[in-house]
Amino acid sequence: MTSTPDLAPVEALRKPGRAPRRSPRHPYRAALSTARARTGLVLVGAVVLAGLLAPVVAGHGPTDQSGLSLAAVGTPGHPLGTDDLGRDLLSRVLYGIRADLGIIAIAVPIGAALGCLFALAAAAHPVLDTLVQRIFDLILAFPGLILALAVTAILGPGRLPVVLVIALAEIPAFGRLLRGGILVQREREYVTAARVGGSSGPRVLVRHILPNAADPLIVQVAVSLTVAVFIEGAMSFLGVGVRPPEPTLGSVLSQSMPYLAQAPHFAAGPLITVTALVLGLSLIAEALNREVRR
Amino acid sequence: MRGYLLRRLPSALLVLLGASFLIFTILRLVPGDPATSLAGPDADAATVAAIRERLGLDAPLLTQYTHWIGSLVTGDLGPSYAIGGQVSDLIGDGLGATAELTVAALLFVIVLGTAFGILGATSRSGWIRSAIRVTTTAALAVPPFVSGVLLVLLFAVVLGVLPPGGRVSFLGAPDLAAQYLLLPALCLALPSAAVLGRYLKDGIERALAEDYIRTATAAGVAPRRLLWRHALPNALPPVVTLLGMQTGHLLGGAVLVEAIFAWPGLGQLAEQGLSRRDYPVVQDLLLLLVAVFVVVQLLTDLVYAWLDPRIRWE
Amino acid sequence: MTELYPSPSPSTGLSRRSTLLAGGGSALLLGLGLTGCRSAVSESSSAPQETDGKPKRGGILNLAINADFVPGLLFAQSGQSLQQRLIYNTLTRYDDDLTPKPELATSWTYAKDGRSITLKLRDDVTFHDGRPFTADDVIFAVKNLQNPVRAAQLRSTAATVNGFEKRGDHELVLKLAHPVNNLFDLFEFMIITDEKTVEDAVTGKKLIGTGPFRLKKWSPGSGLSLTRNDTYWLPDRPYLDGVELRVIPQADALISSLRSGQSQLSFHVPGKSLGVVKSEPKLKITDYDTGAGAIYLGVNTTVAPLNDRTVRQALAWAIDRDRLLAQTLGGYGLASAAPWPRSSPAFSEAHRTHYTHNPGKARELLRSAGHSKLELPLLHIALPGETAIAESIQYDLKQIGVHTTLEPTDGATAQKKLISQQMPALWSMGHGFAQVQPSTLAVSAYPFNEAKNTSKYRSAAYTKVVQEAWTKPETSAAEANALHERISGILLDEAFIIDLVVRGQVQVNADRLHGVALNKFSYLNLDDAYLV
Amino acid sequence: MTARPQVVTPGEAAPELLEVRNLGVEFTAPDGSALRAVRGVSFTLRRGETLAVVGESGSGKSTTALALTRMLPGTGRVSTGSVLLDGQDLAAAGAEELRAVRGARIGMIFQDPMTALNPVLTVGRHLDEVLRAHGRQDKAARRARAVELLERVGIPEPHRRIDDHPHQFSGGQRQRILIAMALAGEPDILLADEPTTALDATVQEQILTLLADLNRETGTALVLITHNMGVVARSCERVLVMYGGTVVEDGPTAEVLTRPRHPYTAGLLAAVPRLSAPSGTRLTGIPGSPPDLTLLGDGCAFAERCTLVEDRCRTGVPPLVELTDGVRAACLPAAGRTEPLPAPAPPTRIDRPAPGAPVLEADGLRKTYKRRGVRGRGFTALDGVSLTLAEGETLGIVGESGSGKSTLARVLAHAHPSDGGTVRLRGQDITRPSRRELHAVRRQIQMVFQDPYASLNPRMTVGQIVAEPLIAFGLGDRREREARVAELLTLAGLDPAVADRHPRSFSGGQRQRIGIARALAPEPSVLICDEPVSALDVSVQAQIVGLLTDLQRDLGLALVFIAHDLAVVRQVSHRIAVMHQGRIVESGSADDICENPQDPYTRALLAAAPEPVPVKPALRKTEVLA
Repeated sequence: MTSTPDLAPVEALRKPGRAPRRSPRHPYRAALSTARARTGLVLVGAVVLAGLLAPVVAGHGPTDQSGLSLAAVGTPGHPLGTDDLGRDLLSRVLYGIRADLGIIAIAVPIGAALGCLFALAAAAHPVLDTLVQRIFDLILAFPGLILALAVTAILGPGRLPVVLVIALAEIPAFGRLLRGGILVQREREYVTAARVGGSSGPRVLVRHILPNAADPLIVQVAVSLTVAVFIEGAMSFLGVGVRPPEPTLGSVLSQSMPYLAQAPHFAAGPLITVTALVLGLSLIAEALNREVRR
Repeated sequence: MRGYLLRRLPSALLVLLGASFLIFTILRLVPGDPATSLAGPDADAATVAAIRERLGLDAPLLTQYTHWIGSLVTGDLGPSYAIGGQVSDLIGDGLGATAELTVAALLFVIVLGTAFGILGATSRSGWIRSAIRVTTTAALAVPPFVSGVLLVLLFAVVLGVLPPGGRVSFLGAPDLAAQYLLLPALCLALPSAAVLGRYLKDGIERALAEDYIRTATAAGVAPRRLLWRHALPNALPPVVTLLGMQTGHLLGGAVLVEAIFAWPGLGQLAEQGLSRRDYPVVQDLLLLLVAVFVVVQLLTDLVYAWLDPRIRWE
Repeated sequence: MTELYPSPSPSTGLSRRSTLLAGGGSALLLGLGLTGCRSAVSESSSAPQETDGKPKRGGILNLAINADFVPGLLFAQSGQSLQQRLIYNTLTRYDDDLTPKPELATSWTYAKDGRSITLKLRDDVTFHDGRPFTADDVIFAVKNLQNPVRAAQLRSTAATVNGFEKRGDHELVLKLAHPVNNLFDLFEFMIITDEKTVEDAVTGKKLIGTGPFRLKKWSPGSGLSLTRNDTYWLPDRPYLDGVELRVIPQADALISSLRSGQSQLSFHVPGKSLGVVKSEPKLKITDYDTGAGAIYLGVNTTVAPLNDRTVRQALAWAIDRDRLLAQTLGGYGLASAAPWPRSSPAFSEAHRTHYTHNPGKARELLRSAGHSKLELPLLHIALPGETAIAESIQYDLKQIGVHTTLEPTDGATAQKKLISQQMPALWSMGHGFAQVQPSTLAVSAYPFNEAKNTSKYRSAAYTKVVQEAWTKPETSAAEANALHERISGILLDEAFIIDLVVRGQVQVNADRLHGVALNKFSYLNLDDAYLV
Repeated sequence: MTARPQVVTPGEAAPELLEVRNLGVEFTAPDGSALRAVRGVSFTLRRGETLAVVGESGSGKSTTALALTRMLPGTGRVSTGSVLLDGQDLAAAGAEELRAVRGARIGMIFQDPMTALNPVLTVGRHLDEVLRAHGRQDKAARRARAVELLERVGIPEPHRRIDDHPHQFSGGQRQRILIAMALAGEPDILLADEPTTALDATVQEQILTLLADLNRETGTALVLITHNMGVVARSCERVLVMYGGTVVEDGPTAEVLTRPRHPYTAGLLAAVPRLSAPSGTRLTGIPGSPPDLTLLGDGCAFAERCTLVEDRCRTGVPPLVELTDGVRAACLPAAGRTEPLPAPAPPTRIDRPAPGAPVLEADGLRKTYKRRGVRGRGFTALDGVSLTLAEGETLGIVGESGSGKSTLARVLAHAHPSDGGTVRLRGQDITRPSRRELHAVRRQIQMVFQDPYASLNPRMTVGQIVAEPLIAFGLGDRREREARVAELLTLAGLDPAVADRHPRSFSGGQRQRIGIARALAPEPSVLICDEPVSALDVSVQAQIVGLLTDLQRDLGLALVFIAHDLAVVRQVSHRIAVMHQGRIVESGSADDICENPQDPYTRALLAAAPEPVPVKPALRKTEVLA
C-alpha cells in the first residue's frame, strides 16, 4: 500500500528544528541559492576572478617601477594610480589577490586537514582526547604574531612561514568543531542503528558520523579564509610577510599606511578588495550556517 | 568548585610545560644571538665571546633550559639581556599596560557585542538591523592595522581630540589615561565585538524560538522581560565560551595594536625582546601569556557553569 | 565545559544581570574619559605662554625615538645616541667645517711631532652628584674607551693614547703612540662619565655626567625621562625644564605623534614618510648635510662573479641614485657615489658623480666581464623604509640583467651577519663615520675597515693608504687631502661598498621648538633649545 | 491591564464564556504559498465546562489552541473568524490587551514539560514572573503565593523546592509546575495542549486528576487538547474531533464515544487498542496517513481515507450540522443517515503459528551506567533480567520510562555491552562475542528503534539506508542489492520508487516502515522493537503493529516488543514481562497478566491505562475523589 507523504504537520512549522527541511540530497544548494549567499558568491567570485585574470587585465608588471610615484587615480595607464615606487596599483592589487589566493589555497586546507586529524584522534580515545585538547589550548594560547615573527626569523622570509602560521591558526578552529560534531553525532540513534545493522566501526565513522559532523566545518572554511587574509596582512604589516617585491593584499595595504592622508587612493584599492572578500565570505558563511544549524 | 579546579590543574600544568619547551626551542632556533646584538655594530669576536660567556650562552641548551625553569620556580627571573632592567620589572610594567588595554577592550567587546546582538535580534526596525549588519561586517572586514591607522588619523591628526598613542598610568590621572586608552581599546575590540554580536544574535533568536518562551508568553509576561529575563540568560553561556576564546585573540592582537598606538605593553616588549634576542624577557613573557590564557579558560568554564545551572547535574 | 562539580547554589538571575550592568557601566566610565575635564591632547605638551620668539625658560620637550637607549652601547655609536650629549659632555665640539670648539676642554696645543697634546679643562664643572670634574675623569674616559667590552668604534684611536701627564686638576697631557689625525673625532665622540658609577651606567641603573640634564627615570622599552640640571656649567642653560625620550617603534605611530603635536622632535622619520611631514604646516624638517652616514649597496667580493671588479662597477653604474633619493628618502640627502658629505674634507663633486645612472654602460661592463644575466641574493633589513630602498635597487639592477632575490632580515640577524662577515652576495644598509675625519671611516666604520670588512675586500694598497692617512699629524692638511684623494679613488674604483645616498640625520620638529643642535656623532645638543 | 468585561456568575444561564466563530489560521510555507492549518472552526465553551479537542498530528488542534490567544508561531496568523471572550474579540485585540488576557483569563499548559520550563530560572522565578506580569507588586507576597501554588499542584516541600531549577524535577512535577504557572493568574479558562502525552500512564493519571480537581474547585473551564481517546473519556464532558484542520464531530463525550457519527471518529475509535481485547486481536487502522495540508482540496479532508466516501464529499467542505443528541458532525453521508454507522470490521484474530523452540535466552543481565559527577555512583538500568524468546513468538515488555526496557533492548541487540549475565542465541553464548561472532550475531538479531526521526541517517537516501546492512554483511552485488531493497520496501508496505528519497520527506509511520525494512534486510530471526509505535498516531500505530504481526507470521520472526502502552502490548504479544526499576517484576501469558495481575505495580499500570469508554459522570467524580 503506497501513501502520499505528509510533509507538514502544523506543529512542525513551529520550531525551526523540526520544520520540514530542504531535501538534503543537495544539502548546501538551498543555502547557496538564498539572496544573501548569492551576493556573497558574486563578491568572492569577482575578487577571485580578478586575481586569476591578473596577467591578462593588468597593464603592467606588479614590480615595474617608474619615475612617477603616488600618481593619482585615473592617471593614463594607471587606472588606480601608482604607489610610492611608481608601481601600477591596479596590477599590484590584482597580483596581490593572486598571491593571497595562492597562500590561502594551500594554508587553509592544510590547517583544516591537520585539525580534522587531531579531532579524529581525540574521538578515538579519551586519553588522546585530553592530549589533543591541551594541544589546541596551547596553539590558541600562543600569541600568533609573535610566533609569526619567530617562525619567519627561523625559516627566512617568503610564503612558507605565512602558510605555516595560517595553517597553525586554523588547526584548533577545525579540530574543535569536528571533535564536537563527532561527539554529538555518535550519540545519535541512527549511529546505533548502523552499528546494529552490522556496519564496521570505520564504516560507521566515515559513512554515518563524519558526513553529519562535518556540517559546521563548511561554515568554518568561509570564516577561516577571512582569518587567513588577515593573518597575511598582519604579517606583512610587521615586515615578515611574503618576500618583497611580490605584492600581497596585506603588503600593499601596509605599504600604503604612511600615505593614508597624502594619497588615500594607495590604500583604497586593496582595502576595498579585502572588504569585498571578507564581506562575501561572511555572507556565505551566514547563509550556510542558517542551513546546517541543527 | 575547588574540586573542579584541582581536576583541571594537571592538564593546565601540562599545557604550560609544553609551552615552555616550545618557546625555548623556537627561541634557540631563531638565528642571531643576544651577544652580537648586544655587542652592537663593529664589535669584534672577542667582545662578543666575552658577552656570550657573561650571559651563560656558552652553556649546553639543556642546562640553559633547566636554569630557566629554575628561575621560574624560584620566582627570580633575573636581569634582561638587551632591553635592560630586571625581567620581572619589564614584564610587570608591560603586563600592567596590556592588562589595561585588554580589559578595556573586553569591556568594549561585551558592551558593543551585547548591543549588536540584542538589537540585531530584536529590533523591529529593519533600518537598525541592517545598520548593525553593516557595522559588524565592516568591523570584521577591515584589518585591525588599517582600522587602527584610520582611527589615529581621524581622532588624533584631523580632529585632534584624542592622543595618537602612548599611555598614561590610570593611577596618576584616570581621566587622561582613559583618553589614551580609548582608541587602542576600540581598535582591538571591534572585530571581537562583531563576532560576539553575531553569536549573541543567533543565541537570542534560537532562545526566543524555545518552548519556555512560549510558556512565558502564554502566562502574559511582557516582551521586554521575555528578552531580558528569559531569553538572554539562555543565550549567554555559549557566548561566555566565545568570550574566553576572544580574550586569547585580544592578547594576541595586542602585538599589532600596541605597535600602532605606541602602547608600551607586552606585545611591544615581546617584539623588542625578540628583535634583540633578549631570551629571558621573551621566554618568560610568552609563557606568561600562555598561562593567562589557560586561566581565562578555567574562568570561562566556571562562569559558564554559574550561568547554566544544569551543568552541575547532567 | 559540561564537567560536573559541586558548587555553591546558583545566585539569582538578578546578580547575574547586575554583573552585565556592571560591565556596561565600567565601559561607560571608560568612555567618560572623553568628556573628562582635562584633554590628554592639550596635556601632552606644556610650554611657557609668552610667544615673542625670544628664548624662554621652561617647558618639557617630547622627543620621539624609534628605538630605546641601550646602556650596553653607551660608549659606542648606536642607532640611537641622542641622549649622550644631554646627560654627558664631550671635550670638544666640531663646528660645521670640522673645526674643534671648546666644551669641557677650553684650549689645546699639539706637540710638533703630533705625538702628544695638552688639554686645558674647565674648572667650574660638577657632575650631577655634585663631585667636581677633573683631569682624572678625562684619563678614565680614555682608558674606558680602550676597554674592548665598551665596543667603542673609536677604540683604535683611543688606543693610541699610551700616556697621561696631569698638570694639576685641570690640565692634562695625552701622549700618543703615533700621530693620528682623528683625535678630535675622539674628543667629539668620547663622553665624560663618572668613574665610580660607570658599571651602573652600562646597565642603565645610574647615568651620572656633567650634561645639561640629569636622568630622572629610565623605563626600559618605553624611554628616558630627563630633568634640568640646575647646576649646569653653562649659565642660564638649559632653557628646558626637561626632556622626555619616548620610544615609538612603529613609523606611522611616530609620525602621528609628531603631526598631532604630542611630540615636538624626532630624528627617526623614515625617508618615505617625509613627504607626509612636508605637507604638515606645523612641522619643520632640517637636513643635517654634515650627515651621520650614507646608504650603500654592499658587495661580498668573495662571491663569483662579484670578485670581478668590473662587475662591481657595473652595479655602481646601474643604480638611479636620484630616483632612490626622491622616492624612498623623501628627497632628503645627497645622491653620491662616494661616502663623503659636503662638509667632509674628502668631499669632491667629481667623486660624488663618479658613478651616475647609466644602465647602458653598466650592461656593457657586464658583457665585457662575460655576463649577460646574473642571479644574486640581496639582503636588507625588514623595515618599511629599508625594504623600499632594496626594492628600488632591485628594480634598477634588473634593468641591467642582474636579477636579485630580496632577503628581508630582522635587525639582529643582519647585525650578526654584518659582524661575522656572513653577508650574502649583496646587501643594502647604512653606514656612519663619513662625516668626521675621513680616516676614521676607514679605521672605524665596519664596512670600510681595512683590516677586516664585511665585503672581505683586502688590498695592501688600501691598508697602506689608510694607515698613512690616519697616522698623518693633523697639522699637514695638504698631504692629508692628497691621501683622502687616494682613499676615495680606491673606494670608488674597487666598488666593494657602492655608496648611493649620503644622508645626514633628518630632523623633524614642531615649529614652536628652536635651537636644536646635533653633533657629528648624532648626540643631541639641547643646551640652547627652547619652546615657544 | 484592561478592565474585564462584566463577570457572569456561573450557574445562571449566561452568554458563552468563550465563543469561537469560523476560526481560520494560515501559515506561509517556506515556498511562500499559504498553508491553511485551521479552517472554519467554531465552538463554544461555558464557564466551568470541560471540553476535549481530539485529533491526530496535522489535525490543527494545537494550532487552534494557540490561535485563541494569538500565540501562533512564525508566519502563523488568524485569517478568518473571531474569538469572543466574554464578548471581547481576541482575534482583533491589541498586543497589550492580549497580554492582559494571557495568563490572567486564559492559562495555557503545554505538551513537553521538559522544554516548556526555562532551564536557567528557578521554579520560584517562573511563578514570580507570571504573578508580577499580572500586577502583584509586593515581592514577599508573590513568593508566598508561589509557594501556595506549588503546594496546590502537589509539589512536596514547596518552601524548599521553590528555589530549585526545572532540571531538578521529574517530568510529572514539571507538568505540575506548568499547571501552577497557568493557575497563577486565576484564569477562567485552562488550555491544556497534550498535557500528559510525554508522561507515563501513572503520572498521567495523577495529572488528569489534578486538572479535574482544579476544574471542580475553582470552576475554571478546561480545554484539553489530546490525541488520546482514553484521556478524553477519562476527563471531559464534551469532545471536539478535529481532522485536517476542521472540526468533523462535536458533542457530549458519552455520545461521541459510543455512537460516533463521523466515519473518521469511528475509525479512530476502532484503531485504539483496548486493554480488554484479548491477545492476538488485529487492530483495524485507518488506511493512509494524516493529510498533507498543502495538498488539501476543497472537499472533505477525510475523503482520501474514508470508506463511505461519495462523489459529493470531494466537491465541497461538508458543513458541521446538528444531529441527534446534541451531536454535530461534518459529514454529508452521516447527515442524511438515521441509523448508526456500520460498525467497522470487527476485531479479527491474527492467525499466527504457535511459538517454536527458544532462540534467544537472557540470564541475569546487569547494566549500570556510570554517571560522571557529584553522586559518583552509577545508575542501575538492568538488575538481573532473565528472559527467553521462542521462534515465532512475541514477547511484550512493558514498563514506564526509566524502567530499563530500552536498555534491555540495546543489550539484547548488542548495541551496548552488558555488565553481567549471559545472552544465548540458539544455545550458544553470545554475551561477549568476538568481532567475527558479533557480525554473525547481528545477522540474526536486528532492531527497530523508537524514534523514526532520529534513527534514520538524514544524509542517506532510503535506498542507501536499507542497503546499508546488505553492504555490511556483503550480501549480493550492486544490482542484487537494488532488487533486494525494492523487495524489502514493498515488504514494509512502501512504494519501491521512494528508494532515492531522503527520510525527511516521509511521515512518522512511513519512516518506521523504512526502519523495519532496514531491520529485515539481513533476514534476522529475532527482531527487537523498542517502542516502535509510541511516536505514531493511533491510526498509523495500528498499521505498523499490523505490519509487524504479519511479518512475524510470514517470516517466522521472534519479536521482542517493547512499549509503555499495555493495551498495544497485550494485542501483539504471546507473553508479557513487566519491568520496573531494572527488574522484571512479573511475566506470563499476555492475557493472564492483563486479566489477573499479581504484582502491585502491574495492577497500578493497568488501573492507570485510560480506556476510550465513557465513564458515568457520577463515577468520574468518585474516581476523582479517590
